[in-house]
Amino acid sequence: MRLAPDADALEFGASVRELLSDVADAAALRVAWDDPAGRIPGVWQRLAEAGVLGLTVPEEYGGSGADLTSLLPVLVEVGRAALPEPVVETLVGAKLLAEAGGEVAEDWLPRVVAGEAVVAVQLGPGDLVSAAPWADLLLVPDHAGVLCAVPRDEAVIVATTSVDGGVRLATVDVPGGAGYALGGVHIDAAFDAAVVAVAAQQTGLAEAMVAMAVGYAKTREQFGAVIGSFQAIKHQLADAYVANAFAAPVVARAAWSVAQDSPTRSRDASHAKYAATVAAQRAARTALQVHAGIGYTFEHDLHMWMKRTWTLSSLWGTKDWHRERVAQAVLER
Amino acid sequence: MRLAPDADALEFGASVRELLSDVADAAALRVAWDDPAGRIPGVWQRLAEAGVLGLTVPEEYGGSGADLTSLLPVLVEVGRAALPEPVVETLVGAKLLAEAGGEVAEDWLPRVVAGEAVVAVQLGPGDLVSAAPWADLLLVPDHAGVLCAVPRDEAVIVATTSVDGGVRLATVDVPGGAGYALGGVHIDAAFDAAVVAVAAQQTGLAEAMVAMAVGYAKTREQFGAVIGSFQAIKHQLADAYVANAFAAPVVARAAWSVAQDSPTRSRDASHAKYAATVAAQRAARTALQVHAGIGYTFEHDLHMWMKRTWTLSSLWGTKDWHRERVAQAVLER
Amino acid sequence: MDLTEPAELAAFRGEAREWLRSHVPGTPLPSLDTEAGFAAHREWELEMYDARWGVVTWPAQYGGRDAGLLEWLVFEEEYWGAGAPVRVSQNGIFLLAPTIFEYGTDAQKERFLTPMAKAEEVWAQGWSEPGAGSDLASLRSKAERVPADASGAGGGWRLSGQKTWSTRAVFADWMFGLFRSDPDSERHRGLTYFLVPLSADGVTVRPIRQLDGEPGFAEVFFDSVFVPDEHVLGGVGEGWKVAMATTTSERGLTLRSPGRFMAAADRLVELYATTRATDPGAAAAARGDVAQAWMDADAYRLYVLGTALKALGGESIGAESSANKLFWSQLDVALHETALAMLGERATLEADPVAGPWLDGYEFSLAGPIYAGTNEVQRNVVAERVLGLPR
Amino acid sequence: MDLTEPAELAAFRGEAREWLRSHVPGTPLPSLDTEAGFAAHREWELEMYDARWGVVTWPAQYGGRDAGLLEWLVFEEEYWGAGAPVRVSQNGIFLLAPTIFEYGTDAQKERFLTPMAKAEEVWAQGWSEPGAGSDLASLRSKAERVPADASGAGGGWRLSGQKTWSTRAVFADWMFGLFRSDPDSERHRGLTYFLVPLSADGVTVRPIRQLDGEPGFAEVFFDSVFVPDEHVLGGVGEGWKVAMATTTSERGLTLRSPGRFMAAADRLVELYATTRATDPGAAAAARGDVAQAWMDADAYRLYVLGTALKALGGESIGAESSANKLFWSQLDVALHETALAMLGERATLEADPVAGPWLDGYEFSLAGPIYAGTNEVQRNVVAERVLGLPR
Repeated sequence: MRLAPDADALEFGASVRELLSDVADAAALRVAWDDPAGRIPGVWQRLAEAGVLGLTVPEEYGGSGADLTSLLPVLVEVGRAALPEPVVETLVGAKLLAEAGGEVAEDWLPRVVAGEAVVAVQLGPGDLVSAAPWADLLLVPDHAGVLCAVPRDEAVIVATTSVDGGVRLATVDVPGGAGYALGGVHIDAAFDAAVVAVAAQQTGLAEAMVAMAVGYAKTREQFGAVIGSFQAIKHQLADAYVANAFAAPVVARAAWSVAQDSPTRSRDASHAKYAATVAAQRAARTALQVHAGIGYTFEHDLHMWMKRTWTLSSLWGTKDWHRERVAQAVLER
Repeated sequence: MRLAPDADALEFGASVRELLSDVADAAALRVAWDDPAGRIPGVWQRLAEAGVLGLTVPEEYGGSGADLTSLLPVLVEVGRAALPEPVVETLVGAKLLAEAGGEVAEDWLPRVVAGEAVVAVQLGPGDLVSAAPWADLLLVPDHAGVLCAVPRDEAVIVATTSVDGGVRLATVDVPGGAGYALGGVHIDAAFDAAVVAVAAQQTGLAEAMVAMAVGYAKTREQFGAVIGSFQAIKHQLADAYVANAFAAPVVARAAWSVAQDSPTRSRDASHAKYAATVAAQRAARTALQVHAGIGYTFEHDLHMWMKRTWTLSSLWGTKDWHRERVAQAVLER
Repeated sequence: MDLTEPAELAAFRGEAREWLRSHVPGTPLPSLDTEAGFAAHREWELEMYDARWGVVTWPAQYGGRDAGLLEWLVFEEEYWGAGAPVRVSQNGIFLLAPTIFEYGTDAQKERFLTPMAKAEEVWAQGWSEPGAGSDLASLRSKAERVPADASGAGGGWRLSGQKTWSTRAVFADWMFGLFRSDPDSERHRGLTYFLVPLSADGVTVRPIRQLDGEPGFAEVFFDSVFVPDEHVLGGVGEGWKVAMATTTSERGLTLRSPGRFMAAADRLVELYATTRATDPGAAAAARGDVAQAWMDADAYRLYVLGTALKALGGESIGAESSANKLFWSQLDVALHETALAMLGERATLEADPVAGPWLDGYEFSLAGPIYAGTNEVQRNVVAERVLGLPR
Repeated sequence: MDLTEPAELAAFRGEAREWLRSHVPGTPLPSLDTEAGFAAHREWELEMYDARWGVVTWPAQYGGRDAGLLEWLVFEEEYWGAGAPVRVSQNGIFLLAPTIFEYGTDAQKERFLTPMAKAEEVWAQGWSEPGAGSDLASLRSKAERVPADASGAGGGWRLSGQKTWSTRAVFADWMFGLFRSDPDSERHRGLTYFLVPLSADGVTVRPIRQLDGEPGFAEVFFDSVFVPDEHVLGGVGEGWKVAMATTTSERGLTLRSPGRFMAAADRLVELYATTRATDPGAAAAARGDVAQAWMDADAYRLYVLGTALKALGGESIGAESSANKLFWSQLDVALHETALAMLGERATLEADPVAGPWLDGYEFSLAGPIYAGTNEVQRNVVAERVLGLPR
């Protein structure tokens, strides 16, 4: 038995971590936030070259056909870097395209793998489509509720602005006749996969924020001592660490349930999003309180991680929504 | 305007505090807990002589006819002392008897004032009647739901044991024809009055437990310092203090609303019980954590205050029940 | 006990409500963090001043109504209940003015109060420094003596150093703050309280963008800025004592009036009602928290009322202000978290007419546990001064 | 990643479940805190030992099954899931035994392990002292050298002092604990780990009634109690190092097996179902907390499983044990608070067939954040050893 990604997946995650610290550090993030496009030039291509964008794509289409458990380390790094790129949306969308197969898959998947096409998906509750303004292809339900693959120029995309400068949200409408109906796709499974992928990102975000706060607490002096020596600071950070340390295995188990399409897949996915959201929100609050004034500024990096925490908490189902889905599974059984 | 009991009420409360520290200290409490009767011999008489038992009784029956706001200081002291005596039940019952008037009032109220009769009441949700095993007269609904005055020998009292050695709980059944139906009584108002009276007791309990923990934290040494000098202890105690400091005015306002029979009477009473329960439970948890091992023993006094907190939290409506009653008033308006 | 509102107080409430109903801008003013918005807020203050609603607690001679604490609480309830603009002058009228009334010379009162009340002169605070946040007493900005000339004129001080987290400073005209006037002094000793024009030579204001990206506060650099003796408030070297008057009121009753939270709680109740129609699940999950937020706002209102009545009864208000700050700052964050939970996927949409204001409010609430003494410091104060635990 | 239970493990689970199903007492044993109950629990341990289910992780030669960590976790899940009795021997088999296996002489293994496993000899802990709780290193109970006679026999130690919070000590036969063998030593140095028969001359056991009124633990007084050299575990003066092996396992995986909390969470789910029928309002208010408690128990199970798999993979388990203790102790209290909230007015009825066990469980859970190192100490450990914050 093993409740952690395999060694090669961990290694791959480490390499992506290196790549991102290289091409997507906080400075690069700031540029992206100030840029109307909201993305870091070149990073998408680097992710493609690294093989990240083909992870969920079967080999016949040029990908590596990995399952969700192998994706976890990469997704944690995407979170740790607060990366403003549509990784989750594209990976989940690619999986759906592969399930649909046929022409649409042959047309699009190689381009996805090559980093030439971004995919956005609308699954589960809610009307907002994350990454839609960036997407070349949208997988969204038509008026009849059938999931369709819609090229961006055929869709009506109404973008809205989030406080998180590293995401792009929109509502998407599919005019009658537009797009291509997707058959043979597992929409609910895809939603659960997205939920777990986001939860993995959240644990990465939480790790990053706790690390930032610890670093600051080790250097900031008040009352003649570094504030990290005060119990009030220590205990807040310890609690934030513990919350995230216990969310991680829940996320890992959920990835396994998704990969195995286990009967508890949806319950486990919701548990993961709930636990990871609680942990990330706690890490954000704690990190801000430890940084105090400086953390409240736009100049300091922390706010980009906090705001990503806010968006990921609000999208793909809130923690209340997921807790209720767990309750349904556990209490109504 | 004044959001505190009047000076004479405060003075009276202070005198009761003195009386109780005299005749109902922790040592006396232990005796009562070990005694099957569960009460402190003589205290009831002393309370009668002090005029406590006549507070809600109109002067025509030998009482002082005070309103609930004037009772608050006394009730806080009853809580601070974790007093195992049916003060709230008797005061609320006496008020109902006075409202009913007539023979039953003339028969019983003078005896209540003289400390010769204990009254128990069944109002609001729940089947347990607090103090019933001690009561000479029970004010309980008959099978038709009409509130009746039932002498103890006419009622079927099935006592049950609580972990709190200072209370006595029972279910009470009124055989057909037994008792005397009470007319002209304000049952809902009486319930709200009882709820606020219990909330006042809870704030007294919380004050006592915080004070115990502070006293211990000032003397107990570990790691070469008194533990009260550690932030982890300071901050827990500060939070417990704050919770109770903000419950007290809520309880005072509720007493006013009851005394005035204000339209928000029930909402305010429930707010008081909710806030006071949260504060008392927090004080109990904090006091135990600060005392650690010694607080976990039966030898130490703390457990008697903790268990009173548990019973008062569970009786007269739980905090969830009261929060929902507030929600009804605030959200359904 | 008596909670009936006296007739005069009720009348005062009615008058305030009436005036606010007919004068509060129908559409929100532009953000205070923009030049245009700042100007618009100055105009609003002037409009209030002209109607003698700007500084109700001040003496009539300075444009106030000699209003007591209760009237002030009532006015604030009505003010926030009416959805009126944030107060651009608040540093001055709520924090500095009480200190001027207590320690100011007649000349200083004449010079500063009226322009402050009219918002012709908006004040910024100069407390924190990069190295002195929670530990304010470690501040190092210094004031060097400039002797008077032979004629006895020209005496004053040269200020050097840096202040930070100075709210409103980007567009403000003046700053009040502490400087170390005795170079050999340490901690709370040897500090002096100065009033400094931000237009003076040697003053550099660098805006700091806060969480929402707007320049809500600033760093202010002092490069041997001359300030005449007339701009010393209270005695030289008395700065800490003088400042405490302000920071006490800052942490005390006047920092966060209950009316603000009652208004927010009422908006939360409205949000719950609309959410129940659009997203019943989200409303059901939040129901308990909504009730709790409303109760906490109400509890805060009652606690402050009780404290005010005590103060009017001659009792002194001490560390209550720390308990106060802990309670309102936590309730404010929780209240907004509850709103964002109900807003679901819309929670971060800053342009959304419903979500936007809640998001702003949340960001603002996050500053509560930090400024005016972090909550960690406040818990120490409660533990040490109220509960008597050892330092 | 692979979470499929291997066939052998599943078989082991099946065998354990089967045996427990047919052997776990149908009616709960009398309380461990009574003489009769203690005896009944000894018999149950013996019955398990005879079926080789008493000490599954021990080597076969001592009555175990050489079970690995995973089998242990599985056994614990089945054990608590079957509603089996608490383990009277747990101090010995879970805390002392690992230390004996690591530091004990062959003679000590022969002498102590089997009687321990059969519960013929039940062990109590001797760590805390009145002046040494969280700060264990400040312990003062001392051991004075007794030299051997000319023949080299009779060498040993005389123990004096007082231990407290000694669980099970009222009815136990032996105690293991730390004593200061070097009078000039301080803190962690100069301590020695002793095995002491509670029947020895000079030992006085004073029962302490705990929260529930039962003598769950005791004070133990040592008035120059002689202990021969053979009862020193590990080297003289090595006590701290030896003890840490125990306290680490105490705080680590073996202190609170996840099976216990999963079983409690499942009972909570049942209570929710019955409450929904009898008191829908109480159930609705608790719904979220019930789901949360279940999730937390499941998260704890997964965290421990993950840690166990890491350990099996050769990684060392360090401060995980502190994070572990913080998590389970808090989840246990919250889980029981949720149950009591649903029980409403019945919450404190100790004789109530439904409420009684929940009340006992709540009282027991309240000890969690206190014993085996208070949670305050654990947070320090996590902050300092895991996050690297300064002492």
